[in-house]
Amino acid sequence: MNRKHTLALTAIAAVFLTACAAPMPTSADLDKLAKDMASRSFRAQGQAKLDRLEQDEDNRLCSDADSKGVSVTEADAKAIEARNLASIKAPADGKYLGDFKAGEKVAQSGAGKTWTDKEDAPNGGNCYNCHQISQTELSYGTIGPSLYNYGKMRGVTDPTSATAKPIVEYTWGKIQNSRAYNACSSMPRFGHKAILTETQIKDVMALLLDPASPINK
Amino acid sequence: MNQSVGHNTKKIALALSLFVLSSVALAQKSSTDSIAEYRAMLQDGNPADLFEAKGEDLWKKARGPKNVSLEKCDLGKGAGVVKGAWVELPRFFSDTNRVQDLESRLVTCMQDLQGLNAEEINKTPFGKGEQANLTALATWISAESKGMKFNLPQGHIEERKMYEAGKRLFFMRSGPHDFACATCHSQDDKRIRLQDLPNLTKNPGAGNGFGAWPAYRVSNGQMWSAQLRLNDCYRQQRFPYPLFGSDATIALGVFMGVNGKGGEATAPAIKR
Amino acid sequence: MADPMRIRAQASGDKATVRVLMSHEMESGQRKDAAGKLVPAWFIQEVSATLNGKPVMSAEWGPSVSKNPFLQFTVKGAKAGDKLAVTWKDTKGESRTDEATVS
Amino acid sequence: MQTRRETLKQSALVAGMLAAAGFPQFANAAYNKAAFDAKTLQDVVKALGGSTVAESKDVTITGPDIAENGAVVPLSVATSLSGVKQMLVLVEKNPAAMVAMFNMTDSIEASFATRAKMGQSSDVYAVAIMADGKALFAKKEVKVTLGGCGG
Repeated sequence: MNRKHTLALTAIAAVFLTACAAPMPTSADLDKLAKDMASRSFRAQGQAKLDRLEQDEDNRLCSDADSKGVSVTEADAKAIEARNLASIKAPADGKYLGDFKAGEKVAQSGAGKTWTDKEDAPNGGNCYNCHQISQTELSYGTIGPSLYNYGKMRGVTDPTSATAKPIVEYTWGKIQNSRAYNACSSMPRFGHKAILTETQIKDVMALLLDPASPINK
Repeated sequence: MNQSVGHNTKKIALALSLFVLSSVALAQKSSTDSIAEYRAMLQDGNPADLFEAKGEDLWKKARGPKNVSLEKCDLGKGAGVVKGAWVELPRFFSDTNRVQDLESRLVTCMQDLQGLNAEEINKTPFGKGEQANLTALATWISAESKGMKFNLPQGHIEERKMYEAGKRLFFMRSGPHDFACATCHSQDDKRIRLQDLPNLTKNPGAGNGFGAWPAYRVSNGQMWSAQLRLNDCYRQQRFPYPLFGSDATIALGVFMGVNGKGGEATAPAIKR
Repeated sequence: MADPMRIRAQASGDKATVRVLMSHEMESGQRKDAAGKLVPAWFIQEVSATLNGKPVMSAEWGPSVSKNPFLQFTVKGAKAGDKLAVTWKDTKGESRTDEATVS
Repeated sequence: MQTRRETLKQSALVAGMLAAAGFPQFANAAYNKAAFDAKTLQDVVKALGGSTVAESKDVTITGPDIAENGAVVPLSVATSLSGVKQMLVLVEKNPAAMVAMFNMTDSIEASFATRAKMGQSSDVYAVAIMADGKALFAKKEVKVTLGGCGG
């Protein structure tokens, strides 16, 4: 059946099914309906301004696929990953790891960027919301994989060594911008979207990769 | 010889790691069980009862500039019909020509019947003045449908359009954290911290999740309406502030409620 | 005036289980408000119950009873139709009494 | 069936009557401030005029092993012993230890349930103050966790 016929048939069916009612709008019209609805249903509050409703192209593609229950096309996925990868910068001083104790604090905190948060207060990493990390913290989420023994399981004994370099760089990149490696990852892009500072990211890196970190014991 | 030692060491290491893994799993299971036990202990004596009683009184009491009660309010099943109304909301109302949820419909009644100012009520912060009354009313009205099955109408085209819009809003990733409702609520058996996350795209999650609010929150001792529950989701999603009774919040209600069709209404529940 | 209590009194055998929910802030005096100021203590201090007018139970509470308090106790010799009344009095001197019929 | 509204009206009436009678059940009640200010089990017992303090299998405390929220921790205290004067609920690490004190009469059982706020993980106690001044207790640990997303 060609497209023209299908359309004609659908229109007829719609007339019969809904009697006098208007037919259901097309998917594209419904996209617009939802967008217009969003734009008139919110107001700015605190630091949460209305520009937060404007999706970037990555979010638009991922949301569209999600709502249809499919994955983004391979071409879109590659494009998303490529442009997010390009945003990742190595630490200016070449040091990837900070203080694991400070990293635990960042991982514990779910604060930051909501309309009730102060703009100048430090943001949290929300890590425990989705991941198991330290074995002593029982209150952890399961949306992401467990990160307990993250460095140890990957054989990191000296994070500055050449053998550890690939995993150190990957972890750095993943926290900076998760979509460089997984186009529609659910994980926030902590560096790219300026949620965490470079120091905070280094501290979380230490929590995950420092052999002295309690999670690698 | 050397090889054999290496082999044994490996074996021991494996045994040890299995031991660590299983003890982690055991500890986890017991903490999850303990939390379930804690929640069960709270079921008897839900302070939502206090709000329910207040809501029933408010429904029957003559109030507002017109000094009338809400007993003639049409919640979708005819004037004054309360039982079963909540499990069919949000739905289309021809007098307002829009799809309304319980709370926005109550505001319509408070304006039309009692002469209260809808715009004022919509602007009032949650838990204050008429908003506190609205939450109490919603608590009682939902309780009158307790145990009934969700059956939101989808016969009107506006109801179907709201479902489709709600679906798109549910999956809309945006804001600094790229979060959508779906980030937390589109998979089975997930947790945020220790909190179980209902999958709101299908049952049983949709019925359980959508069907539990209004609920009493033990963390702050407040009664939370469905609108406030959504409002706080959007806060944690790092979105801007959703307007009370706005179409986006109602569309999400339609999406969750329709997905929860056949699920049992448990509101008013008691929640963390 | 404070909102009413919810009292359920259920007889079983020769005794009745009484469950009470009270509407009260139960401010501990330890909490700070949004502006960082200490919220003054304000909580239910005395609770008592009568069965058909005769005192059966009295209690003293501190500030660490939870907001919107729940209380359960068991009255001996209570039967269906009996009147069970509960009274609370808070640190501001405000009080409230509600009554339920044992079922 | 009585509607809630009618119950309310009645309650208001009862309240009026009791007020007129001057709350007879409160006539002798003097709030024991010292006991509610005490920091430890021993000091609470002392403030109530008790003597020795001992653990007892005849006293029970029921509560969750883990509380998802410290704002509401359900606790039950009970004893099968006779000759009980008062039943107490204590949270050791709260700023003041005693949560509630129930005065026994012949008309009630020595079994009470309430809900307590807990600032942190702590031992919780059920204490029975006996007519002879002895304080018998049972204790258990309740862990308080952070349940939500912490935002």
